Amino acid sequence: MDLTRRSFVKSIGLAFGTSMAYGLATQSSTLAFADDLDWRLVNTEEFTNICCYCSGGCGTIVSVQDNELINLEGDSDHPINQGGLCAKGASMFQLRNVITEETREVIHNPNRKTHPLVRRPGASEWEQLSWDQAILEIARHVKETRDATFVEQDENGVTVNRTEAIASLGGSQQNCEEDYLILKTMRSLGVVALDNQARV
Amino acid sequence: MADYAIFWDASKCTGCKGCQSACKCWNLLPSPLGKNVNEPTGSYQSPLDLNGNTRLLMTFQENEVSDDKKWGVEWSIGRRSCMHCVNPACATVCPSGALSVDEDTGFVRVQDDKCIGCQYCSGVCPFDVPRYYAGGSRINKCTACLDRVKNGGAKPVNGGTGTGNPRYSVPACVHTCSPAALDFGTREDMLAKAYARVQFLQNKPVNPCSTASVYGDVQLEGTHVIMVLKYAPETYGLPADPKVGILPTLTSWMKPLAAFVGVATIAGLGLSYITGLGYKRDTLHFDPDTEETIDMDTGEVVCVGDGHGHKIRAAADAASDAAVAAVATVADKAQEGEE
Amino acid sequence: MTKYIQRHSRQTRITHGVFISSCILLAITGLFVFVPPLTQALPASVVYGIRMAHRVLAAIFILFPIVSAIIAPKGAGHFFGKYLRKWDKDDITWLIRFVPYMLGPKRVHMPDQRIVKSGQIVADGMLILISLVMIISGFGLMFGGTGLKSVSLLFHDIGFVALILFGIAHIYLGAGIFQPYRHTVRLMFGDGKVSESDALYHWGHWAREELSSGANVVEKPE
Amino acid sequence: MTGHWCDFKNADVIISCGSNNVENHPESARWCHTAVDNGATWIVVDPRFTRTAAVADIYCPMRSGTDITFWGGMINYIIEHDLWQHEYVLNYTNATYLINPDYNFDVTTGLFSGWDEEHKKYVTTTWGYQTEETVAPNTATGGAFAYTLGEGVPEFTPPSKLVPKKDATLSDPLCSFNVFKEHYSRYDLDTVCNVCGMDRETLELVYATYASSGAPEKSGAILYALGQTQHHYGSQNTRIMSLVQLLLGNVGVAGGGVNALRGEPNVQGATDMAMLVYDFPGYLKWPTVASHSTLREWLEHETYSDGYYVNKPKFFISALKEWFGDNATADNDYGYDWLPKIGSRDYTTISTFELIDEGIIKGYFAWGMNPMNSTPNAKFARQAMSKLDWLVSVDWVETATAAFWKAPDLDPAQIQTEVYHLPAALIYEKSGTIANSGRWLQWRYKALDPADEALPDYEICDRLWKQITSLYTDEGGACPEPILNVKWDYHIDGQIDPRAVAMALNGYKKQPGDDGDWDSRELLTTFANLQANGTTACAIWIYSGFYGNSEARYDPSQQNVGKRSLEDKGGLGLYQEWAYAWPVNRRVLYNRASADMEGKPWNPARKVVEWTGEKWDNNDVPDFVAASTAADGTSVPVPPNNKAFMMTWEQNARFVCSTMKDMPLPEHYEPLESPTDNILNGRQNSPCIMFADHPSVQKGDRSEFPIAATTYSVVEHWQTGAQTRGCPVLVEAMPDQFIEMSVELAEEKGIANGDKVRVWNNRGDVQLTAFVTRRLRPLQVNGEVCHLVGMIHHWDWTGDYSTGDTVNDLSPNVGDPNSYIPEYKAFLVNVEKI
Repeated sequence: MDLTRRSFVKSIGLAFGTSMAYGLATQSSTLAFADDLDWRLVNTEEFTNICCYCSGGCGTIVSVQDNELINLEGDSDHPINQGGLCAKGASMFQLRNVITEETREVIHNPNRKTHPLVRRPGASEWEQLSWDQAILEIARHVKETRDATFVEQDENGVTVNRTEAIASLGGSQQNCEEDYLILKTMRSLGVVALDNQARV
Repeated sequence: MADYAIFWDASKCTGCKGCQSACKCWNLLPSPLGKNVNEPTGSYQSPLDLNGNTRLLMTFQENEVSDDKKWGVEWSIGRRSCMHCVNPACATVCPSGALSVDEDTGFVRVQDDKCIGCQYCSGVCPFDVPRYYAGGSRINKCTACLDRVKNGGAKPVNGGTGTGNPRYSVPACVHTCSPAALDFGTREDMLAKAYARVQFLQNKPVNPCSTASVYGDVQLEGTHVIMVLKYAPETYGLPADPKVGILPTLTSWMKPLAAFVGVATIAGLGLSYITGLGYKRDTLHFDPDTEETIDMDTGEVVCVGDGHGHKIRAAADAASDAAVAAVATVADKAQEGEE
Repeated sequence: MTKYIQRHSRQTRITHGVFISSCILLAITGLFVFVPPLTQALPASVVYGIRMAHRVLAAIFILFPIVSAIIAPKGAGHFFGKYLRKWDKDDITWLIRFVPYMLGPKRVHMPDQRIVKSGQIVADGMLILISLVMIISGFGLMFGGTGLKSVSLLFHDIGFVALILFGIAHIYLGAGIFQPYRHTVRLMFGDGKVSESDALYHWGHWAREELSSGANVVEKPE
Repeated sequence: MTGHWCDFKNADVIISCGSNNVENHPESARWCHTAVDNGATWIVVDPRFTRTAAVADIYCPMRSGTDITFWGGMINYIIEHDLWQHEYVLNYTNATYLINPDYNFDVTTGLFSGWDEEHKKYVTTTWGYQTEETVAPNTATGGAFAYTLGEGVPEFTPPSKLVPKKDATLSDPLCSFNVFKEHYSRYDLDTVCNVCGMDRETLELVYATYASSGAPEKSGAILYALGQTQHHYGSQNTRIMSLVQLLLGNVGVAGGGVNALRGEPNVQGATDMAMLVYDFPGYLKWPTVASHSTLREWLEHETYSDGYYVNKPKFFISALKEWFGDNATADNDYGYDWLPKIGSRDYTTISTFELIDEGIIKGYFAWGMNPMNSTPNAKFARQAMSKLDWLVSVDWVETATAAFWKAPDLDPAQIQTEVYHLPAALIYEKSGTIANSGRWLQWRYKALDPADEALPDYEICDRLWKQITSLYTDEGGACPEPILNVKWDYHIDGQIDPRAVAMALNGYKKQPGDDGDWDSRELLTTFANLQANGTTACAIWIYSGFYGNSEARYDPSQQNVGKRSLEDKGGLGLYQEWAYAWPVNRRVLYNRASADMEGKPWNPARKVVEWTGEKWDNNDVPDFVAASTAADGTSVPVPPNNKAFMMTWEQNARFVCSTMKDMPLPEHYEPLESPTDNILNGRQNSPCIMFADHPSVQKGDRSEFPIAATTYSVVEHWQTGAQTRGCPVLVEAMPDQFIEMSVELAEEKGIANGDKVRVWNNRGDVQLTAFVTRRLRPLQVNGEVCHLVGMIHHWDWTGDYSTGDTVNDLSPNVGDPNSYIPEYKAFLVNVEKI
């Protein structure tokens, strides 16, 4: 298993060329340039991904160094977009990182909320809580609601095994594998009110 | 060295602003982070003009036309950024060397750490492009992503040859252009592409565009941004006949003038020095009592009194008294003011 | 024993020294800005250093004379007051003869002069004027909008050209490189005293008045 | 999409109708431009002169909501001018089939035959065919249903085929084609102009230009999006485009197709994966009480009598096997009864808010979705939302849904809902498969760890599932069997892993007792290997083969989904070796129709498939039976026939059809709120309009709200704006929500460009910035001036950088009976300067 995991990681690198080697190969010429020609993508690793906006399926290349995002742009090898990305796609970098106005520093986008939060009934602010606590509380809610509303057979005696009291919405932002897990979770709980963004 | 150019085709540009966005993301240029601080513009264009953090901007202008078949409107979607003049006025006046013509490509390079924030370039640019970035006291304008163009490693996009290097070899805006309205290659190739495109647009069987033209070939002796326009240049915010003002010319004369004046002065003084060599002056002495000025080497009395038949003492006293009185008054007033 | 007249106070000499040092350094640092190829050859950090030095020097250039004038308002008044005198026939004659004199000091004889020569009024006046132009246009460059900047730039450049002309001429004469002006360097860079003979040669009228009053006259061994 | 993005370049005519594609699918511009460079003409039909119109060749305005009239007029024009493709229509469609003699459309009442006034729905039998003969299912060896007799296959009776009567001469007026022709004869040019509001000259130019693609060697592509679908007859809008394409022979060819430009990155995948009330993965049906109370009933109801769907039971049983693993056996109907059955109530998005309001729904999960912004009548929806007991929002940012209690018109102290925000990983912070609009499955590689505590959705789901199952294991509860019998083995090295799920989606040979063993299973390479006897497991049959390389099962780059070769056999931009297009890597659906009855391509330069006289020589994977297996096991080529649409039981495409709930042929009705009367028939709205009688709809009248409104997106923002309003560069590029209006309307209302205006109707009241533009002009509709305004809808009260009012407070919560899509695109408002 270990071996295959490693080869998995390696293949990502091989498939699209880690710019590590590239960085080393071009280091000498890079140094020859003045400051404004400094190359930002030295010693970065590159991964392909697909844009998160419309369903064009445009390819992107994500450049990473020390587990931080350095650059994101269109994949010029991709047959559909050939490197192109629209205003939204070209700004996917900013979903994670933004640039400060005063000092032009790269920081994590403060608009993103990266901790589990809860709003208690009647409260006017969020509270932070741990993942374990959040999952436990949600599982409790699910179980209580399901147990209170679960119907095994309808009025005609047909086995229906459903709860109408829980709804699940979404799926178009997730990957297919995630959709399957969400679908399976919800349907197995007996959820019938399951829908996604197909209409918005 | 070769001469490169960015190609932009208004007939393909959809105004998606991918370039505007990619420019900022690649060059790490900030956008306002405050809440609701961007003013609504009443247009698809935003911000309304280039600024210290915006090097590239899509412009939108609606033109009313009489042809009803076209729904009475032409929509000029333009690209506003540095045109990278073949003879850039900005680089001529730039006092610090921050703006210069890159010899490998012909683009107007920006070394913004050399910029002294003088903004002379802003004053002379016929396209009103360079903007001041107050946060760093520096000028901000399109660099043609020379970092990518000169370092980049891979394949070009949109049919152009790029610089022949592999990936990232074209500016970020060109790379991201979804409708392939932007391209990058040698200026010669891009010009040929532009003229061919204009031919195509003018002769299309459906919706021919008789007003299509190439911009950037003859204007200002040429630019390194070659544009294909569908409508009149003014509708894209471009001057039909861009001109560099008189100031850069005058300013450019100053350097040779300074050199000439410097050399002439030194030469004149040199001549003076030579003629003055060996000059020897007799020692003079003044006898206050007789008021005679005497050449001590010859013993000759050179002059008596002030040489104009006046006594010296009386005049001197009067003059110095007056001077002292005047100064004292001024000084007193100054002190009063301070208190 | 030779008589000397005390022409410039120590404060005047220090003020002048600092002022012209900053002026020369401003010209040099400015030259790097004026001639872009010089800067292009330098690393950015050096250019930045030069640019900052130019600003610091400009501050000294402007502030030092002002501070000096505040410390000694009387002396400042005296210093500038002497340029505001009436002109007489000798002054005109001196100016007319100036160029021939520069090229033939042995043959051309100059008329006696008062505390400052008419030529000095013109030359020093020009230097003061150029300084003002440089200061004002400098402020224009630093704080003006793009339009003002362009105009300021032109004036800063013109000022620089004028400075080359008058500055070098001033050094040539003031430093006593010109043969007849030997020893004048000590007036600003020495003890501020002028010998009786030199004083009578350069500023005849003034020298005789000083020697008559004797207030500023000292005698020193040869 | 029946084709794919790169295929647009092969078109001779492109028509963007109901799609502002260069803005909302910017990458399409490259391919449309390429077509135009090659000589194509690009038409835009839209209520507004959009950025797409700015780059296209012909612009034709139309009133929002009148698409069926526009297309109906085109059908009439094509038939009148005999521009339709005869060989294609007569052979590959049901043109010659005879329709039930009781079929009727009554223009005065606007009703088709079969209307049941009591239940407010159609009985669709009169829309069907006359039957020639009934053929019993063939269960003999080699027959289509032979497999049903195998061991382990659940017992059910396969359907008999009702062979329809046909008239190849088209002389019978009940021929599907004649009924169709007759139906659209009312849609003449002047009527169309009157209803839609364009001028006749432009309309004729558009019709003539587009109809030119009816020449056999020409292809025309229709690009559409939500402009077509978001109407209460949106499904019929899409259907009528299909009819036009069939008439012109544009389905199945390169550069043709009915191309739905889908709006969300993985809406295709989510739809494939059945994240919809009535769907089961792979476009199968989720069990309902009405038609599927038992497994047997499901199989009998869903299995087709002919065509590829004779195999449906194989797909369904394999999916159940994957769902429940070893717990699914032939004896327990493969766990079928554990699946929840849908009753008579509807649960689609619009309905959920009614159900919350009624207290039926108490808990709510929003997975990367933001209904508080995007749902129609959003004001009603957020008031309903406060009645929930609990709400979980899984997202990158604080959406309006997560923060509904912060809405300006709600008081948090009065809201007892417990709300959780769970931070999700960004797309480049996790791995997985995504399906684009062209059905290409592509792998996303994780580039870096999620920021702070964010987690991928799959991990959040896994944690939640484990917690729930452990509660049920420890404490018991209501009917724990459906939960505890689920196979949940998607872990590699003890960690939840999308690669394990990918293998489950792809399918594998199932050995008893091998649940959780991903190391040795034999992955399937095609759904042709699926069995209905429990020996194969496959979560979604259409994906089978996308991740089928057993040699490198943990390496996505060695799977079909990870392919990155730019080889393009045939030069049509099919890129067969790039990623994987479901099904079976087919790039152009219905590609049999790209060739004539002899199997020769209509256009040799655009060969997709070709019969050489001996065998099929293809550039794409054939979408028809190209070979059969002989008794000795060898593959024998099947010569060309007319079965070009093998996913229907007829194996032909349909003009008149009986499978839609609301109409056998698309007919024009006005939007719920319309500025004018329906002049094409006697009924204002479709009789099957959904939810119109809900009190929350508060229908507005044109006397009070005389201005027609529509909503749309801009390229700078996306959907509810939760993501894009979080990107400073996009906020800067489009900082505020606007309403576009004509110069004429602005003058009438005293509004100047850039003014703040109030827009309101019975449902809501919002403030927007006015864009006064020449790109919108008043239309002449039924002899009267009709003003139209358009609004973007990407704002709400959340986000650090830009906030605004919620435009969906205005849109009506009524919908389409087939797809339940809301009518966002046409309603009434009034406007005034603030």
